[in-house]
Amino acid sequence: MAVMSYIDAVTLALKEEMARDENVFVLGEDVGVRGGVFRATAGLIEEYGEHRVIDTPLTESAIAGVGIGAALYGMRPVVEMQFADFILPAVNQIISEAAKIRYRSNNDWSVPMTIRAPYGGGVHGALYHSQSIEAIFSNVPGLKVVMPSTPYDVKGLLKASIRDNDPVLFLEHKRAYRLIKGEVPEDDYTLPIGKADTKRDGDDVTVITYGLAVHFALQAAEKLEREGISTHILDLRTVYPLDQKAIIEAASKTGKVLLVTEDNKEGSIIGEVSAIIAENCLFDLDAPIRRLAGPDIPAMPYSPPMEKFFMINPEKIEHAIRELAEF
Amino acid sequence: MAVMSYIDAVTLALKEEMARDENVFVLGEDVGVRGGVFRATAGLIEEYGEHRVIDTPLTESAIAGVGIGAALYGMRPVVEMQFADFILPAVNQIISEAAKIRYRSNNDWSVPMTIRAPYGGGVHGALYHSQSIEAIFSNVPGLKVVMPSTPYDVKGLLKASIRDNDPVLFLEHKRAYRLIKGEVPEDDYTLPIGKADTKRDGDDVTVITYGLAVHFALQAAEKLEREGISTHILDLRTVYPLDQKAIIEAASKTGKVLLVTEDNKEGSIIGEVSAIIAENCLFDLDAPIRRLAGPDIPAMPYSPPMEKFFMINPEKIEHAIRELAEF
Amino acid sequence: MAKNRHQKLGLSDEAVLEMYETMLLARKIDERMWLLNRAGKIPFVISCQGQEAAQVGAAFALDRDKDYIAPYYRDMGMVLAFGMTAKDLMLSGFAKAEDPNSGGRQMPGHFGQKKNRIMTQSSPVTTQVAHAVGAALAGRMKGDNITCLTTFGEGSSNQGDFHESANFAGVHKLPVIFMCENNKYAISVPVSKQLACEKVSDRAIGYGMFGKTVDGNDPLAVFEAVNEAVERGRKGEGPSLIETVSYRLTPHSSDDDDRAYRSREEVEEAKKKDGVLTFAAYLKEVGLLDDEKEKELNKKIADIINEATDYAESAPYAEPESALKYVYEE
Amino acid sequence: MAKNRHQKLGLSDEAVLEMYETMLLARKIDERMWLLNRAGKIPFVISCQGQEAAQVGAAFALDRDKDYIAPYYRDMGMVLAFGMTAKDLMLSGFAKAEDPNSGGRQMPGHFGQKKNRIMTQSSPVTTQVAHAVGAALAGRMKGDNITCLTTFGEGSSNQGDFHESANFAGVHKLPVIFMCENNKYAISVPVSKQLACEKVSDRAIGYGMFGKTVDGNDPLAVFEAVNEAVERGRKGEGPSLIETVSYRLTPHSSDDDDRAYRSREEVEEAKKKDGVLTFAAYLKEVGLLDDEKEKELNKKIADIINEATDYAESAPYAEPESALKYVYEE
Ligand SMILES: Cc1ncc(C[n+]2csc(CCOP(=O)(O)OP(=O)(O)O)c2C)c(N)n1
Ligand SMILES: Cc1ncc(C[n+]2csc(CCOP(=O)(O)OP(=O)(O)O)c2C)c(N)n1
Ligand SMILES: [Mg+2]
Ligand SMILES: [Mg+2]
Repeated sequence: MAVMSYIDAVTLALKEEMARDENVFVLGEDVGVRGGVFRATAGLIEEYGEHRVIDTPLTESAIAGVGIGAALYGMRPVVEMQFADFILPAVNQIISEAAKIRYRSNNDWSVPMTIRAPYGGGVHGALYHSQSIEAIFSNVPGLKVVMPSTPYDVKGLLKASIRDNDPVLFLEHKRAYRLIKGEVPEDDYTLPIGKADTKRDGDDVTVITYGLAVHFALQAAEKLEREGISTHILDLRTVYPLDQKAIIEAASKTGKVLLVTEDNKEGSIIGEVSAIIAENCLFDLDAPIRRLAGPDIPAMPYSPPMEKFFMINPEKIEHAIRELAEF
Repeated sequence: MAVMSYIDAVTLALKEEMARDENVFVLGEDVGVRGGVFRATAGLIEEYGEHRVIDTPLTESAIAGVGIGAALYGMRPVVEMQFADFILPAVNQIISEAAKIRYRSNNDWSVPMTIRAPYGGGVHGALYHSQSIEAIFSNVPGLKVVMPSTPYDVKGLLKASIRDNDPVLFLEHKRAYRLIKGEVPEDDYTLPIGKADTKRDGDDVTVITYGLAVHFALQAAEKLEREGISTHILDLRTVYPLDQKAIIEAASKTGKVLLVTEDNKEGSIIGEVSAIIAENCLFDLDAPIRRLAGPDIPAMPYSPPMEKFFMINPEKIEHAIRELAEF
Repeated sequence: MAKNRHQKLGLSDEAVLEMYETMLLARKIDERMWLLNRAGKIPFVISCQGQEAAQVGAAFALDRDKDYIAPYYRDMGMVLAFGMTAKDLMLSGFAKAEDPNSGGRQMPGHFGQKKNRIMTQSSPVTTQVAHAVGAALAGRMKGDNITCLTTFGEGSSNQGDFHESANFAGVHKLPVIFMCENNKYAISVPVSKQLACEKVSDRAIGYGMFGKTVDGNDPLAVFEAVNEAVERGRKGEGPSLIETVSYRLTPHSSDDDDRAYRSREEVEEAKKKDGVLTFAAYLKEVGLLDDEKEKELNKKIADIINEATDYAESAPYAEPESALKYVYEE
Repeated sequence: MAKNRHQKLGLSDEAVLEMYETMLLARKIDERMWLLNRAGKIPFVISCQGQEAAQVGAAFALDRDKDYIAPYYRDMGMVLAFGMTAKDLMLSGFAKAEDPNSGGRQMPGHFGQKKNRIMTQSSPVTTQVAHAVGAALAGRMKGDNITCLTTFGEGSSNQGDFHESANFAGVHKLPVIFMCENNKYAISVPVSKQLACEKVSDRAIGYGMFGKTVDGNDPLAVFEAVNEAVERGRKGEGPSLIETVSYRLTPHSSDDDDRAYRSREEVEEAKKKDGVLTFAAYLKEVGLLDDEKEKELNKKIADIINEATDYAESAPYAEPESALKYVYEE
């Protein structure tokens, strides 16, 4: 098994899927000659040519819409949105079209399309290069929203997304791209979309989170272990539709739940996680369901002190777990 | 006090605000000569002329964007989206621009704009003329989302929205337009944005909801009263940002909470309501927090049996309240 | 006898008669739908009336066994030409389970049928334009020599999706035909308040594509323009923008009342140029149609529509719980 | 001596010298920012280099005490001409509390300053184009006789918002100037993969507006075209689309490496036409500038930039908790 970075796992999955199935192709802004502004598609145009690695005009709605049309025709487009923040002009194509096509055509047509987009903060990206945008898409039946935290999950879930016969929004944390490294098997594996994953077993407090915050939670848990506090960590991996069973089990296990997201608090997807718990295993709880999230301000500012103030980090999580443990 | 329909309260509020402040103007598709496809702007062009009641080209993103530009200049535009479903092409202008302008300019610029849109189902509108779209906008700091249930609230809240110095998304339930009638004072009053309202006092079960479902809940409550079940009904009125204090009080009061929305269940705004309760008054609860919502399918179908299957109605609410009461 | 125009275009007598029959069938189904709506039997109608000539003329210029269409809600003439039947359309009008477009899930006018390469449509206007471009791109990648034609109203030609899609097709020189059915109104808004250009086809040059405006009441003129566009596409010369100018003869939909915003005189004036009438006159002039044949044709169409209506009316709705199906692959 | 072109345009000697000074100031601030970035002192730069001539030429054609601009991230030359200072720009580069654009909340290049009628910008491209149209509409409603100019790149001219906004302005005959600064690239994507039209101004006819393509390295040519557009707008003849063609002399931003997608020869070739150089040459030819004066000017500008840099570097950041302010009116 090779150790690789989160972004290299993206590239590897794309390469392997393009080799496996000639219907898979990539389109987006700067994905070709430039290999993507983060270099996630580096090397693809050299390997597969510009008819399968398409530099598009600067038009997100058309990128999504053209992808949909190609998918309707039988291809498996993998669309890149350069930054998740810039997916917003494509919302109509994604929500009104991609997500509703199977349903509205009574199963006659389908859209096997993957939309990749780098999201998340902590990269001096300011208001429009730092946002978490999953909540906008996490009330859209017909769509799946995948947000992996490790290189291993990236490879397995991106391959699964590309092979899925429905549209998948695949969100990659841009701070994780080079920060997070991990072992990735060489073989061709997929991981199930819609399944959460226990990233650490513990008894005192359950943390449910996703994306980069999984790593912050793991760091906090390690530290707390030395104090005798045992933390259970569930990584949602797919944030829509949620893995209700795994959430209920993880919450019931310790009876003390901390939900963590990097998104603004109100209306984030952890509200739904909380509601699932409150609906299904309320009497297993020994403490209020605690949420740790970004403040309710438009997005994180550029200036370093303000950005830091916004971001989730291991210390904030550690503090919240300790409070819950002591509750 | 005159008894009038929900839609007439919309028209009245628009008329009065246009008379009060010459900076208020209306723009949208068919709002002028046609008076709106629902006739919400009927009579305005005759009274205020086509420079203040503007029939725009069929371009939602430009309608929102031009409204923003006019607001930056010092006007108070009231934008109509013909159907809430068709607001999606304007999401970028609303979320990236209107909602973030005060913040990103460090209070230098502001966007006093109201966006009105008819939403909701039960009108044979099928997938694209029936949707609840509030969840998309209920994770957007800088924006306010108002969803009144009665003609009285419509008038007071629409006037407050137009006078607000920040962007407000004002969602009108299209089935309520002519179905719901109520008393509306003749005088010039406003109601506070961000405040929920108790629509009925009760002791056994708390229902928290908004929009048309408030009326369904009231009907159910009346029926249940005869069985000796006393229902407390809180109308959220503003769904973003939520009135946390009122939610906590209402939930604590009975200890049994039913949350109702017409939206798809997963990711709807009642998930956030549940999370607020689970975070703040968990130990006041005597039953799991129950949610009643539309199924997680793209939107309600056209065929009457399937539409009915989707829609919330008094019977479904009654059933859920009774179950909770008996818990 | 008048000048025979269709032979010069390579259209046989049978072909133009079939064109006329398709136009007339569309018109008559549409008229029946209004009756059913006014009788309270179907909740909604949105009409093709006034645009059948453009729709059918265009469809006949395509390879109807191979090419793809991404039509819009008025294109009943076009989908009939592409293989949808009166029964299919009536099933959709009545929202019955057997409706091939959506199983009764969508309103009528939201066409889609994979077996006939009619791409599925939604209500938000102009989204389909991008799908046509994507299908053309995919067709080229797969080495299929196909053309995609997509239609939309003149109001919809102002949506961002039109611009982005046209530009994409222009850059990639894709065989897409963008056909704008200009019927002078977008609900109540006249074209003068929608567009500041003289012709919608003036926009073609901005995408480096071929553009042409033709009389949308004349199926032969539309056939000719679309035919030229098809050939350009096949030769690798890229997309075209064709504008067909006619008039919306009905209110916007069964929910609209057009008396609020346009005069009866204007509508009556437009009816004189109605393509269904003028094309019948042409066929008579060139000796392909006479009163007798016309009567027979009307009878045949009435029978088809009656049968379709009866069938659809008595067909079952989908089960309520079936609303839960097909959100994702099953 | 060479032909004096500026007098014919109604520009005084002082005016063209001020234009040059503004261009040079922009260039030098930009160069300093790269140095600061490479020294690890500021995290990000996005450049005006190669577009100063167009920006300043356009600004000088406006009424800088009355008109509104909705610029894009490269428009340092334009905002300087509209009253923003070197200090303001450096405060933004260092993300300090006093930055008038955003108080350090936004990246540099996201201009906005109400007192100078510079409308606030975001990162998603082309949204500002609609705001300019809205401001022009509002200006007319209030009876103010103003012009709004908005800028964007040639890649951004493909966004739906450009099309919808241009159409809106065309229909309402609003005094808006849409100025496309065509610098041949959108990050790595060359114009040939962005657009299929020959000139961006070919799109004007589709909105019934005046269109013109000019040399973006020549501030006088840009001044002339924008001036004509301003006059049209004031006379009620509606909006204009002006394309200024030049070249992006730097990588897209400090995060980019342009060697991956364009040759050094191409860049060197373009540098020969650099407007800052060619305009200096013109001023020398007409006797308004000589080596001595140029040296003085450079000295003056260096002093301004040094002072601005020192000030900004030592200025305080906003308090962390101040991030919570101004979400809504307070
Ligand atoms: C995005 C969007 N906005 C608004 C509507 C509501 N609407 C339906 S049809 C229509 C007018 C369309 O006019 P045009 O494009 O000229 O087509 P026509 O109906 O005249 O054939 C409008 C505004 C819609 N369906 N989609
Ligand atoms: C909606 C949106 N999509 C993508 C981006 C990322 N992006 C920033 S600048 C740029 C290229 C812009 O090119 P052009 O419009 O030609 O302007 P230039 O930078 O060349 O001046 C891209 C793709 C963005 N800012 N906004
Ligand atoms: Mg029309
Ligand atoms: Mg460019």
